Amino acid sequence: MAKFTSLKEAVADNLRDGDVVAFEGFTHLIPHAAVHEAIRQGRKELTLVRMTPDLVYDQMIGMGMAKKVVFSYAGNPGVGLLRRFRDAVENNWPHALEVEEHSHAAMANAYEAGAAGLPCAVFRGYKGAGLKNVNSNIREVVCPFTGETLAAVPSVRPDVTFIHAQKANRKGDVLIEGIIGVQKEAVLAAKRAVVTVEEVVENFDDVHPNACILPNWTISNVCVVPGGAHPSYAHGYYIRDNASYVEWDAIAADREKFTDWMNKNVMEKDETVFASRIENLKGAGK
Amino acid sequence: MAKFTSLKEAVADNLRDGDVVAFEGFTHLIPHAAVHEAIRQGRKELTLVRMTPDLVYDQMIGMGMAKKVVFSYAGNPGVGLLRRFRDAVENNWPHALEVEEHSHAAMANAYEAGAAGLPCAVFRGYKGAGLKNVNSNIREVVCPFTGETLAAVPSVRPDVTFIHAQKANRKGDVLIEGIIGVQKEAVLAAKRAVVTVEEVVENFDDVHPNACILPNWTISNVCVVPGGAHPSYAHGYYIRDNASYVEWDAIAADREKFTDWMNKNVMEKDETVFASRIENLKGAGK
Amino acid sequence: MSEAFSPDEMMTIAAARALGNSDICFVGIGAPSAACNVARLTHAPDITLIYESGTIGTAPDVLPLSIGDGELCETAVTTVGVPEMFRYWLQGGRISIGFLGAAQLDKFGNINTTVIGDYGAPKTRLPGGGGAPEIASSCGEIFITMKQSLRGMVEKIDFFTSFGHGSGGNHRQELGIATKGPTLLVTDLAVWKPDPVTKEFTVRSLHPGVTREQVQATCGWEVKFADDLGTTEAPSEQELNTLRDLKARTKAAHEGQAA
Amino acid sequence: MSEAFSPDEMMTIAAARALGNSDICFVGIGAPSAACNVARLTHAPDITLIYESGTIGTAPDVLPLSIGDGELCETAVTTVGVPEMFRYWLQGGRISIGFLGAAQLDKFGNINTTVIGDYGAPKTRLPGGGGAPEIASSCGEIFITMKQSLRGMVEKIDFFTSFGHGSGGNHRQELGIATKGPTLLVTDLAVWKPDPVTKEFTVRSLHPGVTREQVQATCGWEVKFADDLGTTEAPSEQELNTLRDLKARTKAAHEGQAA
Repeated sequence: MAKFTSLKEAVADNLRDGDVVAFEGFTHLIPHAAVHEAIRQGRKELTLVRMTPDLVYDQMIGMGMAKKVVFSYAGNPGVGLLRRFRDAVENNWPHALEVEEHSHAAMANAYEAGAAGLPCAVFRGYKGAGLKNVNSNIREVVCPFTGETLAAVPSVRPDVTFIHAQKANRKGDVLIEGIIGVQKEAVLAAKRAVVTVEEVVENFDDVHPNACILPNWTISNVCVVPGGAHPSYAHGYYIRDNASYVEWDAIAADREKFTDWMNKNVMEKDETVFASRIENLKGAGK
Repeated sequence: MAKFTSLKEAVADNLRDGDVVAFEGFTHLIPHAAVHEAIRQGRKELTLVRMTPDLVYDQMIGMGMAKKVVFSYAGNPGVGLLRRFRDAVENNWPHALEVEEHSHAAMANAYEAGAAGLPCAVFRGYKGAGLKNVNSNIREVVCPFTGETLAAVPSVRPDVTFIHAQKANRKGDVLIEGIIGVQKEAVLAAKRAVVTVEEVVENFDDVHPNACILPNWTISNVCVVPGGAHPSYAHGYYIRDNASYVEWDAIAADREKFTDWMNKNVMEKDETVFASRIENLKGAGK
Repeated sequence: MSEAFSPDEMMTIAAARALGNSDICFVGIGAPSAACNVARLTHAPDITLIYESGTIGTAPDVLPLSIGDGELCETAVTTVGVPEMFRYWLQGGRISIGFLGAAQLDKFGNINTTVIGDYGAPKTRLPGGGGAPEIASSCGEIFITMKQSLRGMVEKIDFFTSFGHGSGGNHRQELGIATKGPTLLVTDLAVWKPDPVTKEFTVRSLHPGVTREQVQATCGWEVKFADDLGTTEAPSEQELNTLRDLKARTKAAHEGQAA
Repeated sequence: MSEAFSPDEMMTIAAARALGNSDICFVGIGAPSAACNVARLTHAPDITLIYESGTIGTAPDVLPLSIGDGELCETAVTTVGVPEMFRYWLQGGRISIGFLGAAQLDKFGNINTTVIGDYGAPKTRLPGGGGAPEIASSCGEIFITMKQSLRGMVEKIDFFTSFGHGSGGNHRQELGIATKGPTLLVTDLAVWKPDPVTKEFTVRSLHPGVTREQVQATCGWEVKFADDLGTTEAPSEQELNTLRDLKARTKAAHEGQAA
């Protein structure tokens, strides 16, 4: 049953050194505030699972928190490469990084299978693809009816998943709207789940019956962190801060610049800073 | 791309003797009008797929249209048995009926796999269950990571699926709300799909972004048939006619009574009769 | 204190009492639906009720006739598709208690709702399993409610629609099933629980006024009674009123529709 | 009639022309997104654009920076979860055309966007495949757009991120892939199509003003030219205006946000 707590408390209660952790959100609703709190708490030896590692894992990898990353697209969407991730893979800085690489289809199916309580996901994929040769977690299953060879990957079962959502109600049920990505699956696949939200509303009586809602008994902690997705966005609250994504490229390109930026913008701040970061992005663009 | 046509035309264009056909709707939105039109057009040798055969398949079986039925629960929900189905299985009346019986989980997974373009569905099921011994379409697959034995069933891929939905917009996109069942999967799994709707609206601009919408290019025909789910219901339009479900038990119990009822209420009617059947059920109950 | 009550009412109320506030219940129609909603309206207001039609966290004011009545959706926290229901919520291991009824039941909690007689040429073709085969294996534990009869409680069921404890003992574990299986049987005459070792259903308490002989006379296997056999607590006034009000509201609503 | 235009503009417009009103396109970011939206705003108003973020039937007014910008959801017919996108819509075989870009491309349309150098110890770690491995095998056919360069168009790619025609001929069918694979390559210099038998990309038309030598000088394999080599039709005023207006709106929108 979801408890309402501060983000600091939620991270301390749920994220441990060595955990397999997913911070999910497909472009939309990326839980930046939760990642920054995890960075401040200095967790280590994490296995980071995420379809698109994006800025959040670039930051955690650069801060030396990751033992391994499980992913399907390690780019800065629309901008270019992830330079801290590259530096870790190419130069072992700040230390070596283990890589388990999949396709989007495989990762999406692996989350789905995790939510479904299955040990593996079965799908039609990786035909002729090189990843099969470098990832021993890509295997095969034969359809017992047609004989077709299908791909199989292990399901994703994180120790803990962090997501950002638009709203919780007073009971701690959580509503996700718009581009919903794999968040429902990432929460249901995990042992524990922490959700940061833009706001708490009285009830969801006026919400569509088939909207994406996570009941409170699927969630460990709910934390109210307005702006907690910035520079990603929260549909209906504020738009994507594309300029910050572009700026990240230069920041991450240089180890010293990166460290300075992390100190100034993450280590010396707390979760309350996010509300101010979205001031100029509310209701913009439309 | 969906065409707007009469139901008569849609059935004539899409349902052929010998087809594998699904008329879906899980308690809610059962496409009674489409079934009655299929009965009037006298299709034969059909393989009828449906999780809960319900009154609609009881009627088609009793009328001798079914060669085979693929299902998971052959009851009149909350009332009792399906007496025409029983008569066919127990006494071969009006002729012998082939039966492929699954669990709900298997059928739901089989529709899902059909929509996903897979040859089979893989899930954890049928452990210790007797259906494994009488249905050769229940097989096994071994997880290549854990060694766990999982169940496999062939995906459902109907030649044609019929569903009833609340609304279409002018472009032929279809909106389903409330208890959505397996309708999306049944449509996406099929080669052709016919949707009867309560009404056509200008657009779906005010609909929730994650509502269950089938784009017009997934549908063959859209037919406006107000009341087309009766005695099932259409959430937001009219409630379930529970009394009719109770009455069916007595009608179906007797071959002659059944035949009379079908003549009077189906053969001598057309699709326009459904609008009058829901007159007293609109806005009731709430 | 308590008024007269029927065996049916006792059965529903005894089942309701076994449910807790933090339970996530997969509800079937009939007695299970009444029991779950009585629990919700008495001692377990925060219980989560899930119907296989996809409605999660429902709080119906009247009992649905089918598992997919509109009331279930209108009062639900959310309504999902049926494939998601069976994959994420049932198979995902999120249900603590699944309720099953039975046409035939054996002493190890194995259930038949498929056929009487031979499967290929049945004497009576019953509706079949629906969700039961996977409810029986995926829910944390299984509660069974049924009225006792020699036809229903049999030495050997004609078909294994859903697996209980098989031939008893560790049979479930041997098949790789990790969940507990049937842990409670509530009939119109008694409350039964499986023996911890043999897994055979054993009568733990007789409903008020019921004798051992009555239980045995309506059960097709030789009944085992617990050494510390008790008497089921009679329905309280609150329990009885809650159940009767619910049934009255349900009757009024369903008849209203038929008009 | 037509004004001056850049090679980039020609590339986008030539790709746009290959799209029809009834196509269902799986759109990537960059040139594919521009081409698909130019098609939608000119000759193919009813084209269906799908982004892998789950947005189906989008009609963005400006080009998204990422595949999941809010504009895509706001203008979509519906927005589904990412597992559903990859299972029902891509794997389900409902996409007629998938657009891919490439860091490295070989003459059989095989694509590398994973690493330059050895996978275990790469010289350059690129973003990786994302949706590409299954886009390449599940879409009806694949269109590729890229700027020509010796670094990009190579004899042998370092990693098979996604499979095109493999080593040519019937290699796809031999692997059990039922879809057509790459059927079109539009670069900043030319339009290429695979040879019907060998499946090697062959230049079918040179963009206006481009020579064979320029195409060969920026391509790492020996280029084959069609016997009936043509010239790509120059962009019309409408095409050019549509593209430029779209880019201007996009620039204004994205800079506005940065302020």
